[in-house]
Amino acid sequence: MSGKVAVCAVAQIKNEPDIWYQRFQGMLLDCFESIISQTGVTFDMETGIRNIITCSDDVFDARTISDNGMTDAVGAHFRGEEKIAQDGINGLGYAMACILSGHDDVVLLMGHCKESQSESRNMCTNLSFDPFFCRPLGMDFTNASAFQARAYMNKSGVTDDHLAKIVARSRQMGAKNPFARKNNPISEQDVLNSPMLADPIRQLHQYPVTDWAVGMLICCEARAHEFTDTPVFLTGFGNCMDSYFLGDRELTSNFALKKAAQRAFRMAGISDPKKDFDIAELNDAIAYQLPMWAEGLGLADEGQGGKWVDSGALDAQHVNLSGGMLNGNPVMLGGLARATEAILQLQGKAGDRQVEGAKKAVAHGTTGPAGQHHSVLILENQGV
Amino acid sequence: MKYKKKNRNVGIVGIGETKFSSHREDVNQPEMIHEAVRQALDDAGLKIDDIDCVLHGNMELFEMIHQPDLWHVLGTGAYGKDSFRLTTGGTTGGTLVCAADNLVASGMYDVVMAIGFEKLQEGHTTGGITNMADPLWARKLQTGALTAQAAVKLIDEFGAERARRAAMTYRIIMDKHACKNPNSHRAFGLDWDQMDDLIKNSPPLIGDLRLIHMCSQSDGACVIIFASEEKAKQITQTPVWIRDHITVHREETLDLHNNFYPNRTTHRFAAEQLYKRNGIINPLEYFDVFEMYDPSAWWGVDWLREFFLLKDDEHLKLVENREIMIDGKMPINPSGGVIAANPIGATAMVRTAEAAKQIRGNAGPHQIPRPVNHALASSFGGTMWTVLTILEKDLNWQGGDHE
Amino acid sequence: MEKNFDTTDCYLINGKLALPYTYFAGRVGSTFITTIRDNHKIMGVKCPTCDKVFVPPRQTCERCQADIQNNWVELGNIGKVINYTIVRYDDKHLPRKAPFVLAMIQLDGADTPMVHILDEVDPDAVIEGMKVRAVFAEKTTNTILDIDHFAPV
Amino acid sequence: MSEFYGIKIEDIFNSMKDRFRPEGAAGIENTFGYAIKGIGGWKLTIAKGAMAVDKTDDLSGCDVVLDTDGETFVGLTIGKVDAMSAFTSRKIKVKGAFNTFGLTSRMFHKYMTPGQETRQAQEMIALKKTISVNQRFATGPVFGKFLKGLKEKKILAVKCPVCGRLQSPPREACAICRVRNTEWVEIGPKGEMRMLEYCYYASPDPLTGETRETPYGAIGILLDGCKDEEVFWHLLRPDQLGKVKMGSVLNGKVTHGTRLRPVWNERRTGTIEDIKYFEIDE
Repeated sequence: MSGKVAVCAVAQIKNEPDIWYQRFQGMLLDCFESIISQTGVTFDMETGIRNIITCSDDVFDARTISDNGMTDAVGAHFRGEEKIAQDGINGLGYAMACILSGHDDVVLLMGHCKESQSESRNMCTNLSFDPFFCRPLGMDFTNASAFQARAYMNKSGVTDDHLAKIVARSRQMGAKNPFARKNNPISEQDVLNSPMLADPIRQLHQYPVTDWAVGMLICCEARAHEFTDTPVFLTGFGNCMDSYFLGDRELTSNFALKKAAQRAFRMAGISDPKKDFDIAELNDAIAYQLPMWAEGLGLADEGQGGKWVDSGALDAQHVNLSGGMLNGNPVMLGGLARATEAILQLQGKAGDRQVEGAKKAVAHGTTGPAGQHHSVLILENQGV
Repeated sequence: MKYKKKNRNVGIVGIGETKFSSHREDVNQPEMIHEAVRQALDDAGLKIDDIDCVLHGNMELFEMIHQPDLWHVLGTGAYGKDSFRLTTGGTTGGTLVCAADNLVASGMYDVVMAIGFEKLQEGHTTGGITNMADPLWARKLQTGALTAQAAVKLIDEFGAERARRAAMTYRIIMDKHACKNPNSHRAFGLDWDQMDDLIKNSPPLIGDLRLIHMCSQSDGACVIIFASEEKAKQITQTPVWIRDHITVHREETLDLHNNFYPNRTTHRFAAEQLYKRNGIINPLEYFDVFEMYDPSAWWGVDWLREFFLLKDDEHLKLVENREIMIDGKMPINPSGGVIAANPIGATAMVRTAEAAKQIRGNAGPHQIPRPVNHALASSFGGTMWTVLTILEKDLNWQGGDHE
Repeated sequence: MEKNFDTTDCYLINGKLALPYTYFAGRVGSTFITTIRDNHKIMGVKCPTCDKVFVPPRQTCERCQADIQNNWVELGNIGKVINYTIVRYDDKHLPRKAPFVLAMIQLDGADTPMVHILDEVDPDAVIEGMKVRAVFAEKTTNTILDIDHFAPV
Repeated sequence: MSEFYGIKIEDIFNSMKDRFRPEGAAGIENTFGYAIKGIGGWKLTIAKGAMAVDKTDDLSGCDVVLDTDGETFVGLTIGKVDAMSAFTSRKIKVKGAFNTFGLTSRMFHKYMTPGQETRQAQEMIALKKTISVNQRFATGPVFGKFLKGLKEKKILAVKCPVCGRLQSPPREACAICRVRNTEWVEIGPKGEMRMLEYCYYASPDPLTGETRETPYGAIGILLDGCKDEEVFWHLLRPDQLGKVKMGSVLNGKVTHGTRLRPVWNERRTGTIEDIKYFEIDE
């Protein structure tokens, strides 16, 4: 592999519960214009953007080939466009490949999601199950996660109190983030009082409906200076697929996450995840997942998720300072949103939530029920 | 900047294709995929453990499986591996080839398996395609990918008689090729004496586009395994090298016939750019075979001019003189092409797979009867999106704009 | 919303994503379902390499890629609950009105638990380890719901 | 007696009564003729959910007649011969609407030879589902302004601030120039015919799942005030399908198409349905 891959700019709109007043094209165009004005990048066939990676989901967009609808809003007319149809963080992994292969110098990545458009997220995720064995039972990502939550909480000493703490903290952190979804502040007691949704998951344990769009300019190291003074380098990536049937999996083993992390860490030369990262952004769509994924990434010790929450590690390790996903989660872009926050931190542009001198970050995303597919991305703001 | 040389070379080392068919009640989706996976692994002499990364692509609304790679892991072999899912409509299979090339060339993965698939019998294909249109307007007007505009254009330019005969000549040639390919979904055994009858009597779909002109709706999967140069040479005696690829999309205009930029098509633009940066001056001379994503006979005829950068009626003459036949000067789709089999998410990958088999020399009954060293494969999707891929037998190319 | 965004011309149009589908269970899935439907027997498949009996069945072992489609093993109609959740929300894709119980049930003779509905029990009285039996449906849907639900033994 | 694949032609027709599925014949009122070369003719009448089959060589009154040989007919019945292949290779000929014959497949259970049950292939389970998820599609300010215009019988287009091209329905950005569209102009509402998709085959309506009547004409209209490729996509009045002429610009030569005008719906709600269709402007 030669050289490195740099993120030169990010542009996002604010996470909102219902962007009823924009088509997704309008949401993307705002980000697109911002990227162009931040960087001055062109679409010249020799020096500019020749390839655009988009991230979206056909079912949530209710549209076959939903990238067809965004070509003009992302500048892809008479240029290449390739759509990643899984968590958008994999778009960054793929962007690394486009650049490291030598095929592209400059790549634009654009993602959007509009969960508010569809009547029910669970109806959509029910469609990701097979038609004969799982769909008829009403399986969806919510009730599938509930099995994992129960098993994991038993294993790692995570209690309802821990989850309340995690959710309340997320809302506090989110309130400091100008791009985060605006929510009413809630206390730990509010979370404990919140009705059960799918035991042991309470309503407030799950992310609220969120609409969002983002754009990023990514280029080879040699040309980063043309577009930014604060490049952030993508130095490690790995992802991994687990079994389909929940019963075939060891639900609490973090099998896929551990493998994904192993590969990303090896690529970036990470030896001690507890010490090496200044920022950790985890894909916590449901509260129990934060300590569970932390174990998988090696931020917490195996089976010690409860103690890890008690120990104050969330603050000490700078985990989800953005508010994470419990404060608002753009569906299918959760990991890309985590990476966005990590980039802002490493650029020193994270405002009130800035960690001084942050150098290395890990961003994480999942796709599928109960974390069937995990992706891990390592970001750094200095040379390796 | 000029195009950089690839970080490292990438070769095709294994190919698997299911038989294409209108109905596969005997297998579910992952089982059908697995047939092609198994074939590709056997073809390469690899075990699933040798694969580093699995790519998956199809159209979700065609079977209405949300994020289908999750369920399909039962057949893809992606368990415990890195995996990506990419979809770009009809070009999906071509995009998967580009992505596999990028992923291997980048050094991130040594061996990548790409899977294109569709089980169109399980859904309503035309309805599924119509759902690509804007929900506020064109979804009410569009009828899948059916359009007669290529026919209108050819008839306008060359007159009805010549245009209709050219399209049917093209169609009969494709059927003759399909009859040689054991994987074909549709092979009718058409012959030249049926020309007039078919022109007149095949049921019409839209305008001059008749059922006989249009591609089928098929079930099937295609799998290609890609490896880095070093690995490829260890795995097989006959790796086929991916020289370069280009993707050109275009805007979502609400009318498919409007395909100008303002003065050239995506197909021509893609071809011009790709040939220029690879120093290919005369594509008709250079390539030994072209596997084209030809959704209908009309488009097939029309697009020959664009992909080979021809003028006037040069493309018509290629067809009329039957030079596009398997033993002709420029064989087009010895596999029978898309009219013979169209499992949409796999279709574009089949073009690359078939072109690669021609270079390896083991395409089977539809092997071109002379050496094949340079091949071109195209993909089509969306609103006139194009992916073009150049395949080579030897690692000896040079020239062009590469640094 | 941005304060200065002019929404005068913005509105919502109700629509649908609505399309017809025909899914095929395939040879393996059909054998599994018709055996439940016609014989009230639940079958798994065994992978000799991994030494595991899987249910629902599959043609190839996901782990080692062995062809296991003919390695049918008859399982018991009785098993134990190893995990469960109480679904307390209503939605169109759900087979029952809330609250109802979804459980992971390990059938006698199987190495992997299978998700199904647990009924004839107060949801709050469900515990892990509970013995349950299959209750077969009177009317077939040709899906996993040909087992209507599981009930405590 | 003529046998093919071990099956008598007569058995296929004689067993029709037992294989009949009234639920599959609901709403169908047709007579089907079968002319089997060298063997004879049969006439199948379907009406009010009931059927009758008669052996007769007079098939003149049938809505549709299938003309084929015995081997092909039996092959089709038992699935050994593909209908489209047979049609294309002229082994079957159809007088009348070809697609009507497709209806017969759902009106009858599959033909089985006696004793076939024992050798019968395994039952393959199929599951039919219409999947339907409600959506709220946003218009955004750009599409919204255009749709509101329709309520007032106005057709609006956006104009690219760089290249000046008009787009209607409007887009947020000009894809060619990669800039936001900000200017508006009113176009039409009359114009000339530029493109006709004469559709014999329709896809299901995405809202209802129902298939619209064919043939219909999806048309591109060059509305007054527009040029070149700036056409507007809508429908043609169905009874005028054969009466319109397309205009074109080919190598600089302009041919004018039929003049068309919109027919507005009385009740307009700001959707594509506000225009019923376009008709000839006389």
